[in-house]
Amino acid sequence: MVKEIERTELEPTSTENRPAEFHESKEELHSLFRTMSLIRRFEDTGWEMYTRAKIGGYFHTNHGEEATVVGTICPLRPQDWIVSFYREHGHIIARGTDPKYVMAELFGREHGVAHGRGGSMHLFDYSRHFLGGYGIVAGQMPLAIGVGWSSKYRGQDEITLLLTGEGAMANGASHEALNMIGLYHLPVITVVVNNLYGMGTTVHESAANPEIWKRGEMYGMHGAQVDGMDVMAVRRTMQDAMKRASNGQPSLIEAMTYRYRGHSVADAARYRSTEEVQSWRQQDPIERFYRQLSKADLITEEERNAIDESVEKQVNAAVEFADSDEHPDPNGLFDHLYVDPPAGVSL
Amino acid sequence: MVKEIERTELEPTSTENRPAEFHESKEELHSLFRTMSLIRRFEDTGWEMYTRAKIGGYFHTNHGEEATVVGTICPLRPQDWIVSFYREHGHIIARGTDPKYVMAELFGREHGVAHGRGGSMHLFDYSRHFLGGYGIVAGQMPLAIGVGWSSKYRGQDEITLLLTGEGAMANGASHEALNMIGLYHLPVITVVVNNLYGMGTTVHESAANPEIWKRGEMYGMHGAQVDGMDVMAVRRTMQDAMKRASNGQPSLIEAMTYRYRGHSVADAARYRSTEEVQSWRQQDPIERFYRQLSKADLITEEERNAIDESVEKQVNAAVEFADSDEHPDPNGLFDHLYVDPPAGVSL
Amino acid sequence: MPVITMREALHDALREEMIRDQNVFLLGEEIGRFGGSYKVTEGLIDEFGPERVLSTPIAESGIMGMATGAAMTGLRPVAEIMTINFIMVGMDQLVNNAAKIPYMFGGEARTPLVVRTPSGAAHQLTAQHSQSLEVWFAYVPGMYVVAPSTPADAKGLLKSSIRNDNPILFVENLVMYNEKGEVPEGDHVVPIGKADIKREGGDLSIITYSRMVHMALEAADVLAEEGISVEVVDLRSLRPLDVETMIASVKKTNRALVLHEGWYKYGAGAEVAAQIQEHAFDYLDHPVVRISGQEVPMPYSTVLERAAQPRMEDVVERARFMLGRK
Amino acid sequence: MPVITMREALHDALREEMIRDQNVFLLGEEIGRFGGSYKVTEGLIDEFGPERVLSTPIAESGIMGMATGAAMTGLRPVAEIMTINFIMVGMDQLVNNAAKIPYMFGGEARTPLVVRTPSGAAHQLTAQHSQSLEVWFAYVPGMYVVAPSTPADAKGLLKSSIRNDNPILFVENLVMYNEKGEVPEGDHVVPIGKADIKREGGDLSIITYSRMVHMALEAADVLAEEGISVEVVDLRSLRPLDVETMIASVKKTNRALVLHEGWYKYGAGAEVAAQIQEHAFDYLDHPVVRISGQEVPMPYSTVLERAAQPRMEDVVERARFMLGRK
Ligand SMILES: Cc1ncc(C[n+]2csc(CCOP(=O)(O)OP(=O)(O)O)c2C)c(N)n1
Ligand SMILES: Cc1ncc(C[n+]2csc(CCOP(=O)(O)OP(=O)(O)O)c2C)c(N)n1
Ligand SMILES: [Mg+2]
Ligand SMILES: [Mg+2]
Repeated sequence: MVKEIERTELEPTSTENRPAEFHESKEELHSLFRTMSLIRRFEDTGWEMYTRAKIGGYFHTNHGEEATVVGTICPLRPQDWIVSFYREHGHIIARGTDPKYVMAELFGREHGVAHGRGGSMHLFDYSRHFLGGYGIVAGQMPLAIGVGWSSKYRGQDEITLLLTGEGAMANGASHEALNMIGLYHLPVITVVVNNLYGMGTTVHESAANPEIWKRGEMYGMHGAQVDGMDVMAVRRTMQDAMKRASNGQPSLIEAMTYRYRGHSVADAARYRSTEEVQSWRQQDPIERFYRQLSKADLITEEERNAIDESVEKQVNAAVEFADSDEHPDPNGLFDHLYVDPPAGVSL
Repeated sequence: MVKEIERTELEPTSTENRPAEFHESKEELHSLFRTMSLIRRFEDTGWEMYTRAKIGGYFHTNHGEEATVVGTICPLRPQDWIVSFYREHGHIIARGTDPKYVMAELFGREHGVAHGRGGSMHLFDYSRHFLGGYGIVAGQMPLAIGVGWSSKYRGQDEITLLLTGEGAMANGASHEALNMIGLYHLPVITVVVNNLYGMGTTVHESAANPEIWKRGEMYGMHGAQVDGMDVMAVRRTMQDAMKRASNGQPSLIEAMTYRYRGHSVADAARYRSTEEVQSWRQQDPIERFYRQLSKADLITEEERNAIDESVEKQVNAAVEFADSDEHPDPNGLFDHLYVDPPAGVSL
Repeated sequence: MPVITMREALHDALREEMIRDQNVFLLGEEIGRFGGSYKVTEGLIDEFGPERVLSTPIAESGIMGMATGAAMTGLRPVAEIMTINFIMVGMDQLVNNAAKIPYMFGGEARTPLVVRTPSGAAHQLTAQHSQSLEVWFAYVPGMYVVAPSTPADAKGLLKSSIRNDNPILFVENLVMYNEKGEVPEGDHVVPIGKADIKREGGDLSIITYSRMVHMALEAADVLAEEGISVEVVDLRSLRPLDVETMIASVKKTNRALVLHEGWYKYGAGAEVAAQIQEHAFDYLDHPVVRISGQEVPMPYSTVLERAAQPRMEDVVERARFMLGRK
Repeated sequence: MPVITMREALHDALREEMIRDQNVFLLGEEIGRFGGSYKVTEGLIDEFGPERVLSTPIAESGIMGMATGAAMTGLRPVAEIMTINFIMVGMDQLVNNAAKIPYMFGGEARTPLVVRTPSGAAHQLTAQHSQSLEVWFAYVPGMYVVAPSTPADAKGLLKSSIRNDNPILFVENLVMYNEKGEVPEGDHVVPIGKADIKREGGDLSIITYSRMVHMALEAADVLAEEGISVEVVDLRSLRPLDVETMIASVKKTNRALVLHEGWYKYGAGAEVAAQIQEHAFDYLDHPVVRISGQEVPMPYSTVLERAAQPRMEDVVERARFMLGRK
């Protein structure tokens, strides 16, 4: 029953077969590479911790999507905002939140980023303007109207990055959000992480017209499609969109990528073939970036090994922190529910 | 504060300034003309009855939209379905339901088309496959997915006409409906009655991209815009769409028209200028059709007068019928709520 | 004290809070040039401009999501949902986002916002436009649901709501905008979560809110002539629910009648009745009686519409019966 | 009698009704090749093809609207909403269309459809994925809300629901799909609207539905050892509500405890408690007691999640207390 997945034709933004031309400092490039490696490692370890029952609930990883994650989030400035969805471990890490607080959240502990209340789908870091992961498909999208509006209202030079899956684009909330973002010329960049599937459903089974970036026009936005396995291509597309956003033109970016694992830990992903997965793994975003960098003499094997070791250490330390952190106090069950609730009434 | 309304550029489908070429029989043309006149008269009288408190609730009329109504509905075959919204007096009349049962519904009487339960916004005639008027903006649209699907499922050659306002196109339900109609190649023709306003809001204030017909592409549909003040143009566009629908290609038709009166009886429409209203009234769809017909020697003044008299009589008879019809029995308050409810339990 | 309409009271509250706090802004359908479907916001766009009085497309998810996102980033949005009947198409944003964000992010985020919306049935508006759905939101921890019955309460509670840091559904009533009442001058504020005794009495407590408060008061007048002394408890908010005040009343009168628009089963009256039997069981001389709308989608016909709505005569009759008068 | 799981019972009911009636078709997210999020529809696409087992986009308004439109034109759709938490984004179609169409068009249209959806909390799924929202739909005249607790009831009620001509919300439970039970062979049908006494007893009635029936039965076992005889009334549907059966039980035991997942105030238990005090006031030796989930969005931490859910120990303790035992 499984349909052959058509690979969408990409704009020629891929740097794979071009001589890489980097205008960035080596330091910056290493930092991007490190962040991608850190996310990969974090997800690997998280998955393992899940199988060891240290983590529960739904658990969706960014395996395979690291270029899209890092390419869209790392260019942001401190004042910029992010509104994300449940597949967001990598998003908050790319934003700079210490993985130990993220891991503590996955472990459901008091010093997790949501104090153990949120878990995998509901990571949050206000200090980094990371406004959370949300679990209702497309439900996060209308929030971005308000965040973008708020920047304009307060007269601040802030951009909002709205992240969503491609499956979410069939939902009505996506339409209302994008129409209003376009209508009000809000400084919002919507990135559709098109990993080709929403659970077991291909984009060809969920969208009458699967070329999602083309919807930009209908929403009064600039539309672009980018090879989401190429971090530098994503980054450039994002930087262009940021320039436009600051001038009051929102963008809709469709990043073509792939999730290596099932939809969540619970999904064996039998709806797709091993060959399909393998063909995507062959253009692994981390390996590909490594090849680009090393072709341009911007990274050595030793440097890479050092990075790998350092992220391994960091993630192990995160696990240690999480595992030794305290559980929330059950007497605090009603904490955070209301601000200043009135006394003596039934809430 | 009132923005000048930009008139959307129309496709050159208007027959106003071309020598009219009619391929239809005089009888057929007169029937279209008569239906438009009947609707106008019905709305005039309904409005009057409302001011005399014979009718209550919300009351939205098709004044000015007669060409769009008749041009889209009259070409339908008996087996075709209609899903409409609250501004639908003309829709059900164009479909052939006897105005007296429609008027009785507006009067809230037992022999009204919804037995006095529905009123102006909820007209219904299953025998004519008129599946109702609905009051939640865009809320009728998802129903059309199911009606179209049902025709396909039952293997019947039926087309569904889905009618909606342009304001509704900002709502998420429109997106879900159109995407699914396109995705499943359903025999559904969606007609957006673009009367330029949703209550006091112009389409430029509600749509990031106000060219609504262009959304066809994103929904895998044929998109077309038509001069909704020209009944023959609308009719041709509709007939083309019907051919495509039978071949499994849905269409999105945007009919450019204007409502002469306020949004409902309660709305004085102060948000638009008298000049604007006047300029639209100058291309009144009934007068325009009359001029076309008479230029082509297809109607005489006497014939027109006879038609006017006959519709007047018909509408007066409808009022008489409605006014003498009985009120529903208050003991029947729970009738129609459930089919075969179980006895002895609290429903 | 000046006598003003409910509409004016609400309008003044909005205006005063907008003057008081630059972060307060309004959004909703037709609230600008059109003046609001029920004209509550009339004139505000002229005073505050289209950025602070934003007329939106017909997109209730968009509106309530926008309000939530703006609230998370420092603004204090007041959204108008044209009527509560349209809230379903956007309620996910209110229930799954606005009400849960503070808790599910462990207190790291706040969503101070107000959603104003008229509820109730009237004027033959029929099935899809005559609903009382506030009880759904009262079910949701994280929400407040406020529902005033007088211009004074409307003004005072709306001001409190706008200043409050929690997400609030502020329920108005479709047919009360022209009702008049005295409203104290100055910065009149009414605390959220306190029920109000609208009339004192000793024989029977009628516990109610919003428009039905007035039906209760009318019934109390009729019953007073027969020597029955009715206490009318106006809940003013369904969440928080002021159990204390209502129980104190019932302990005094020993009889409770709950009255509201909307449907009977699983309606707001069920919770009130359940609370009363929980907390005043031994004080009750009679089971708690509930009077509500009939359990049908509201029909159009005037005859049927009348039959489907709660009636003052029924309140009087049931009250008599509870007191063994009949 | 064969022992099968809840999942199998539901699956078999769907399959048998699809064989029985060509007009029955299934629609919902991931119900085809993927087999359904909880695998209830597994294999059906192979047997019936993708037209009768339609996997849809993530569009809950689309799904429920499509079901309604199809039902109006002669089909008998069975829609799956992946979990009840996602129903808000589509509920307007169910409440304002499916439930109202028959009445508001004066009986000229019918909407025979079933929306299956799992409700309840478990497995650290957190705030947006751990809700019991069925009470909202039980409030709506025109709807039926059915919620079985055993494989036999699940099969029999699902078959009845598919054959029924009214719009039905069929509430499953997120964590019960692997629960086993005996299911009669053949065309096993259970009538909608009849509560079922799952255990007879004389001292106390526990009135409940869905998964909590099993907690009640467990508590009954514990209490039996202490000589307390508990009757467990499984409502099986919230609308129709079988007031008769539950009142008969309370008149016998003189004590009622209502137990459900979901939140306390304005929860389904409020209606049950209100009905009992209305119809069995003079039989009650104790106020009706309600036990439910705590009024918070469900937290992720295992410790907090446990604290937020109804606990068997609390049922036992409250029951003892009601009987003056400690
Ligand atoms: C409104 C709603 N419907 C259904 C679901 C169940 N669900 C969770 S994730 C998902 C797939 C989403 O796919 P996509 O948007 O492509 O994101 P991805 O998981 O691929 O990153 C579904 C159907 C949900 N959470 N919310
Ligand atoms: C979901 C929803 N929101 C708001 C309303 C109130 N309302 C009724 S009609 C209308 C305007 C609709 O405009 P349009 O779709 O252009 O249709 P028109 O009335 O112009 O024919 C609005 C806002 C509603 N009925 N439903
Ligand atoms: Mg995806
Ligand atoms: Mg319009």
